[in-house]
Amino acid sequence: MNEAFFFYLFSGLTLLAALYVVFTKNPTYAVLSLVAAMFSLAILFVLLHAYFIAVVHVLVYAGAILVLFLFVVMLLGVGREEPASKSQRLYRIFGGFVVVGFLLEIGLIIKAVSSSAQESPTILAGTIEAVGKLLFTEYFLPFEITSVLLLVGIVGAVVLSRREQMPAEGQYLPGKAAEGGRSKQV
Amino acid sequence: MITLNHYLILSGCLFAIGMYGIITRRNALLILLSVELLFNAANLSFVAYARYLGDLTGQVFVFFTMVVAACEVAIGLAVAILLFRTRETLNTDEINTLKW
Amino acid sequence: MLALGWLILFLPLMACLVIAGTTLKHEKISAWIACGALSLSFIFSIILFAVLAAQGFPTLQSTVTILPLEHLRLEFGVLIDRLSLIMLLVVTGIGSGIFFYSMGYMKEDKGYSRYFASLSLFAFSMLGIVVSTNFFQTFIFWELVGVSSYLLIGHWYQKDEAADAGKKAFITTRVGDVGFLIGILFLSSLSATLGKQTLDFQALSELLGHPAGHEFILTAICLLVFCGVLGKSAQFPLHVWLPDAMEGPTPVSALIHAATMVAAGVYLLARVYFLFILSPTALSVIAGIGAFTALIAATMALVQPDIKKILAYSTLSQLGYMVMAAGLGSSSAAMYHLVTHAFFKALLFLGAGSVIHALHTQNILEMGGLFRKMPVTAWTFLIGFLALAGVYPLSGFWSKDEILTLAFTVNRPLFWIGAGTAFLTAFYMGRLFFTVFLSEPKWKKEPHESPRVMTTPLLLLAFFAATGGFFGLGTFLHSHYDQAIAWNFSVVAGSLTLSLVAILLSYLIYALDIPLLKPFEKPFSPVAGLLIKKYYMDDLYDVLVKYVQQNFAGLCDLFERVVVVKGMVNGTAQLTGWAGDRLRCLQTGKVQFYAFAFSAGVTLITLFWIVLR
Amino acid sequence: MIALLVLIPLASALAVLLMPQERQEEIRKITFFSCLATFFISVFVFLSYSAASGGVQFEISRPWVESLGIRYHAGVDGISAVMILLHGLVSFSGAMVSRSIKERVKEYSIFFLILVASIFGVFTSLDMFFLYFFYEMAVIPMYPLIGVWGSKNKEYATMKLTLFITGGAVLSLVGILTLYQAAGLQSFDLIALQEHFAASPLPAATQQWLAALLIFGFGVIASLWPTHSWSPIGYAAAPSAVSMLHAGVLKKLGPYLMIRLALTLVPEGTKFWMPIVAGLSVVNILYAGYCAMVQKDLKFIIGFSSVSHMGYVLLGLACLNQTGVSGAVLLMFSHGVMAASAFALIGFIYDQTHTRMVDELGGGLGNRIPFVAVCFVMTAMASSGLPGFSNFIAEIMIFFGAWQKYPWPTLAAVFGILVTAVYLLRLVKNVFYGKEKVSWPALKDAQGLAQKTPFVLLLAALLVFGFFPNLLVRNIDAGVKHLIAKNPSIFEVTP
Repeated sequence: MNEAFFFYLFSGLTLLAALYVVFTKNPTYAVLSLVAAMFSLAILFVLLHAYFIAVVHVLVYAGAILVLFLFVVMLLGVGREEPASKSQRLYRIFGGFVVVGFLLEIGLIIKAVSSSAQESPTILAGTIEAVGKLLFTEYFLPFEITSVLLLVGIVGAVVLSRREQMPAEGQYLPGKAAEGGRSKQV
Repeated sequence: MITLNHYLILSGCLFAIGMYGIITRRNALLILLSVELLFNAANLSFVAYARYLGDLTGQVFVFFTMVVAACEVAIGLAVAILLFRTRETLNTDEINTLKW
Repeated sequence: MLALGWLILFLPLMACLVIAGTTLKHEKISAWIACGALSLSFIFSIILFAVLAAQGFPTLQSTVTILPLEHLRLEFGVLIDRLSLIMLLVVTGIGSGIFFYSMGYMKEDKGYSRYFASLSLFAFSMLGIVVSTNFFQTFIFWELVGVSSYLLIGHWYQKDEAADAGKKAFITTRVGDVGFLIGILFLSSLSATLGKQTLDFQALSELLGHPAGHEFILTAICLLVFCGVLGKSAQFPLHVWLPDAMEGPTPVSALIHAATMVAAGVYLLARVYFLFILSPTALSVIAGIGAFTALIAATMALVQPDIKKILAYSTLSQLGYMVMAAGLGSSSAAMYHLVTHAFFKALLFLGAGSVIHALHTQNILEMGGLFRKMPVTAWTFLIGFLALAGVYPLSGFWSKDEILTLAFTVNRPLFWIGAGTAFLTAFYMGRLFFTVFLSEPKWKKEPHESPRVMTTPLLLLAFFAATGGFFGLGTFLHSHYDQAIAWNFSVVAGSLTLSLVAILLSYLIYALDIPLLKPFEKPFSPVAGLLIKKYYMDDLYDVLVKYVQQNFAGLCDLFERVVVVKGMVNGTAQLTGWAGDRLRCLQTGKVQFYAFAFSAGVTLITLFWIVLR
Repeated sequence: MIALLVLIPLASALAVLLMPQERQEEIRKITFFSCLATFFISVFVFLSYSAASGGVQFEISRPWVESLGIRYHAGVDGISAVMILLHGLVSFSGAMVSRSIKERVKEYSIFFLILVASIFGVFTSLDMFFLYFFYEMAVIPMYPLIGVWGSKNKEYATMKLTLFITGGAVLSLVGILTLYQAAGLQSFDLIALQEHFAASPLPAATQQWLAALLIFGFGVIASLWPTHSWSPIGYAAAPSAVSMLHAGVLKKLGPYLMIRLALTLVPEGTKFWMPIVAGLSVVNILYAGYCAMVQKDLKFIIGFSSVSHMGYVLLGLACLNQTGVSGAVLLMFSHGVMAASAFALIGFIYDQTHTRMVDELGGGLGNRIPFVAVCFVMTAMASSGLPGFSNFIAEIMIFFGAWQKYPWPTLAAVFGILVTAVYLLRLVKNVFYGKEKVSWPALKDAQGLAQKTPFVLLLAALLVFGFFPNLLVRNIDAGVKHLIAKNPSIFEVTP
């Protein structure tokens, strides 16, 4: 009973927050409501006994990613969106159709496969220990690869957002000049 | 009694909302936000399956998803900043250099 | 003994290779190598002849297989019998005379060594045909003769005319070769149906000993093989290359006309006479072509001003005789005339070369009165002239009268053509001789007799041209395929009278300048024009080449450019480009549209999948 | 041993890649010695291939991707022994001729060596995957080689050539993959596949369309009419060493792969298509011959001539009897050497005069460059099928082989030798004979060993095998007999 109550409460909250993200005109509000959605999702995770994931989820999403979003929104000073054009309205209508169709399809699929999905008798708790063990034994290689991926992400972000530094006139950069000279030749 | 289907339907709804966001929003930042919704819809079904199938692998994959999401956001935001710097706008209607 | 045969064959090739490989820079040595090799071949031929004479001329053959095909062996060998022995002697003997003569004639030429290398190659190719044991080998050397004539006629390749003449000779004879090769292909399948696929002469003659049926295919084979003869022996309609081939050095002309190349065709006729005898239809075609060639060539010779061209047309005409003889049923008569003709025609060409060497012109109207200035040349030339005209007792008399007698008994119309040709021959040769040697001198620079190295071959050849009729060659070469020729006094007397009358007439007209021809000049001027223009044959071929062949080639090229490249290739490219251009409209470049399309696509595909289930 | 044929050039390409581009001399030396080494190996392989025992020799087999059944399976049979010799010869001469390349030597050498390696790869592979892999690998370096170092209209030419050949390759790839699936052996191994299909042949209809894919797919690179139009312009634009390799060797991959794949794996289907190939090959011979007659560019003439000669090769192949197929392989060798020599000579002239147009050259060059002129005349003679050169023997074999099966096409093909003689002699006459109408003060004859060797080597090969054809035919026959023994049904084994 408790579980059902919490589930309906927080799933409702999540959906509301998500809808607000999509429909609000103010980007700042959108980010903040996404934070709310993340929190309620984390509680759903707890309901599913995924304690470690729930904590990480809050830390990473709410704590890191969305703060980053907020920074960017503030930094760029993105204001409200302009009023919708004609094509924009078309997108809304047809997008609505597509999305509703998609939802219906998902419902159909879930209905079709639901009989096979049995509840597991034992409840595995997603503690740090359990998840960590799995992560560092069976999924060790993918884990390491994700770390490389992260590194690449960081480097990529740095390179992309760095302001192009033009060498001042007369200043000679040997490596770059040779490079440039060759590419011109080719 | 909350079954797997409850979670899956919730996940589907989240996904559909995210999709709608991607289709309708024109601000690049908000599109990225909607993408985050999609990620979380997927995460939710992962965790739900992990619970109902009794297999922690699902949770491990959520972990990986988060890493990917983090990278995506880092790069995506960097691109957004770059775009704003060169174009002074984040409106996707005005950014159409993909067409050549 | 056969080893000697191989040696005779390969000595000139070795000379050619040695010259080309090592002594190109040393002209004297090159010349001596070439002459030495061929004289050595000549000496070996004499030895071979002597040895085999003691044994009563058995037929010897040795072959090596170059390449075993599935059912056929491509062989290479040496066949020695009466026919090839005589021909070996002629080719090497006259050949060496001409080689030595060349040493004097070609002095100070830039391509001296190259000349002798090609000359040796020419001799080698001819000897290869002579000793050939099978059609494949004959074809090989047939082609080699073609290419060596190409090299020699085009020796002075800087001259456009020479280069063109070489090309013309090669391509014209190759037209015949195409037919020849097809004939060989036919022959290979015919022999396969008769039991054993072979191209060997002896094996074939046994296989074809009892032909049952196959008349049509045999006629076809004979005519196709005869195509090769048409090309090499310059019979109508492939005769056009021979007069042009006069662009080559004079010794080369002598070699082509006397001992090699043109002789090859007639020799092939004699060699594979067992084949031709099986098809009377083919034989009558051959006889007709021979007679026709003899007549038109003799008429063309009447009006030529160029000393070498007159001799060239004379060769054509005499070759016509030989081919006619073969067509009438006697290959031995053809070969007999071939041998005697080789002597006096080589003599005449070398004599002409001597005159040209002295005066540096080929136009007989610019010569005259040389009898005193060049006595050796003149006397030997006189012998050659009389032999060609068929005056008793010189060699030409015997062989020519044998052919005329044969024609008289077998085919009366051809006899009249032959007799007419004999009259014309004597007349145009008289014109040549009297104009050059006995008429008023028209040269400016004092001419002088040629050096010893050139006159010695003249004397030797003159000896043989005079006495060639007394060796009994006709009976020596007689084979059981040939018609027997009965001596007919009236024919002989008649033809001799004709010749003498013609010589007398020409003496009156050209030596004494009595204007006997004046009244005929007017009404016959169109005929003379026709003759000067060589019956427009060259022009006809020019038109064929220039308009028909070139236009067809142009058409192919146009098709290539327009249909294949522009239509099929670039058309495909343009179609692709156009399709891409249309499809490009789908790419709006707007992220939103892509996202929408993507979502809609996923939804639709999922729907499809659900419905399918 | 034969793996070295691929490895040496590849390793050299890698070495060149690591060298600084200023050291051109060293790069040239590496290229030269690598090609010299492969030349020696190819001669060794050819000489030590025992025709008496026949079959596949020098076999190597190493697993590569076991799950898909891909193995590096290499070996040499009678036919490939001859082709390896051809490629060794031509690539070595090509490397020597490449000295005239002055720009971007490093990149050129890398592409050239990759090209050399991959063609060796095709000739040695006995695994369908590697066969196709090396085949595509040979096409790719062509694109930059022509596009960068070519001349006159090179962009169009290289585009066309690459697209055509790749298009053909895609067709044949479909065929190869279908064969792989149809066999169900989980193996690309040619010998295993061959035995499988011999034991349980595919249904006739399947064989027919598979054979169509393979024959017409590989027919593109063999310049089968009407997919030949890439060839003259491609050769015209390519630098001379590349034209040599392309016309000499790469083009022969078409018939070679037809023998290797179509003839061995789908014999009945191949038999079905061969009359059509014979008909098209006659079109090749005569059509291309006449096209060559009106061309003004030397390389176009030789390019069309090579299209024309490929017609003879295809005609021989279409006979499906021992004489014809052996003749076709022999002509592949002979024409390869001859075409290489022709392109090398034209390249030699072009490098100094910067024109290849017959009327711009003006004629009379024989006086100024006698050595090159003599070589060219000999090449032309070889090309027009003169006895003494191995081309003659090959053509005769093809005629004898084809005569039993396709009399009418054979007649047309025999007529083709006349057409060939016409345009080649005209070319020789217009370029080398006659008076010198244009003076080329800078034109120098080939001097020294480095310049003369390629020509002498190629012509000597033609002459040696022209006088002793059995040296080659012995090996070829061993290979062809093996083919016949495997598929007696499609070969004519009657007198």
